[in-house]
Amino acid sequence: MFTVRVQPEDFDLAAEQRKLCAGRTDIGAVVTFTGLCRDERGTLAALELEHYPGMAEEEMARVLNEAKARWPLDGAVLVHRHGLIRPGENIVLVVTASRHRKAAFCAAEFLMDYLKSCAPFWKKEHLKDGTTGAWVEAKDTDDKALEKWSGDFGT
Amino acid sequence: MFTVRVQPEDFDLAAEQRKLCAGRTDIGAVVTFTGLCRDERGTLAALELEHYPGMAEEEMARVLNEAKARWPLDGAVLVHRHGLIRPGENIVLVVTASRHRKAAFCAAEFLMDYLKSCAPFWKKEHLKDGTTGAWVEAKDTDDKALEKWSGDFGT
Amino acid sequence: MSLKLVYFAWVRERIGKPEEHVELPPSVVTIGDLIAWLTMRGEEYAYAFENAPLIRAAIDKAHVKHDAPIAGAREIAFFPPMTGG
Amino acid sequence: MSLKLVYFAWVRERIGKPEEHVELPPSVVTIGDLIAWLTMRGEEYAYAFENAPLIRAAIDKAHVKHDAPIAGAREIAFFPPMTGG
Repeated sequence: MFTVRVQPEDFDLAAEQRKLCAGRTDIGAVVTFTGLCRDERGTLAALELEHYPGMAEEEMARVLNEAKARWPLDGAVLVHRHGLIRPGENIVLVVTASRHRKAAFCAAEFLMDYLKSCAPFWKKEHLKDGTTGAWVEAKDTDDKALEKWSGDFGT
Repeated sequence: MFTVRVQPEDFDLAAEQRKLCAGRTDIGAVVTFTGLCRDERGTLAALELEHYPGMAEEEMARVLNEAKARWPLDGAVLVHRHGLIRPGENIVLVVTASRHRKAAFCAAEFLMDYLKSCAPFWKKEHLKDGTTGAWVEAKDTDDKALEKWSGDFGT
Repeated sequence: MSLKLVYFAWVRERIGKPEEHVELPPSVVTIGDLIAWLTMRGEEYAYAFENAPLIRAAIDKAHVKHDAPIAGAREIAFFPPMTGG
Repeated sequence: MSLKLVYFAWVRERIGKPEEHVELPPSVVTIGDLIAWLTMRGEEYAYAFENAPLIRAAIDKAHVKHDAPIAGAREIAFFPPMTGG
């Protein structure tokens, strides 16, 4: 089972993993990644996540197909939320299932690196003092994270 | 919060992740790894997991401390089951929480590689025809997986 | 050539609208040409595209570079580098 | 020297017991010496340790190599390569 979703509501990590594994005895490893809204400075009321409807789903499906071509995956789920998300809440979920742990780990990390740099989502800060803060800036390290997938990769 | 447990009963992935993140807004990434009992040939009734009580917990705590020294972790959980485990059931859980996704991914993969090769657990097959099968043999690839952690590592 | 343009994040905020329909002269062949053409339309566009190389573009919901031809496009999007995940 | 020995997995099955207490002569200094001494005790030990380099050992619940001295040990374990996880 391979699924991609963009939604305003929260997701259920355990339910997604259960659905992937239901009735199967050939899956040996499941890796999940949950990205959460952080507030290190204590000034953030919420992040507003804007997205490009249609393209967001298409890009997520594209990177998922890329991961399927690279590793022997038995299932995967990508869920990305949009709208207002408060500190401590979930933003993004990646679940990968495979016979082998190495494939599940590599695919999950690959999917996150690509989601960060290719999926059309943008974060804007809403501050506790009622003002609207800045748009979160893209990080160089996110582009650099892609480089390691351009040559050899683990299997 | 850093926790290590060896137990016969199943674990609750979502509950472990919730406990790690409860009341915190500084965690940006949580990675989980679930290792499951596989039955590719369709002949397995169950795996029997034997362990060395005391040493199993000590080794798990030792590799967890090693991971804490290498990456900026905000929390981690290691749970390993023992006893009879049927195909499709959970065997092992690793949860890592960090500010940054790279640290959470690296630490989770490191912990699994070390658990496989250093934690005193052994698997024996019980077959559907009522006979006792072989002890599962250790894999070369598990020892090789350790090599990549001996030099430089991601942060 | 008639085209739908869509804008996101601070590109949208600077231009002041989420989308619009435009009629393009035949001289506009690539994404880069389109950015140059938009920049001439007013201050809000000049502000949005002031650092043009930074701006990402998509044709019909697929990423493209600035030298991509726009012939046949139905919808072109402009947005800042993405910050999802 | 008096010592508790514990065995796991097929080492335990081959020796036929999970643990025992032994009195060691002073000539037994290292883990390797202990394996050689055990191997002389009977067929079941010879079978368990027939591929001695493969066998892992722990002193007081910490992994050690075969050249590790056993002086001061309270509990020594022997087991096959681990297959957890």
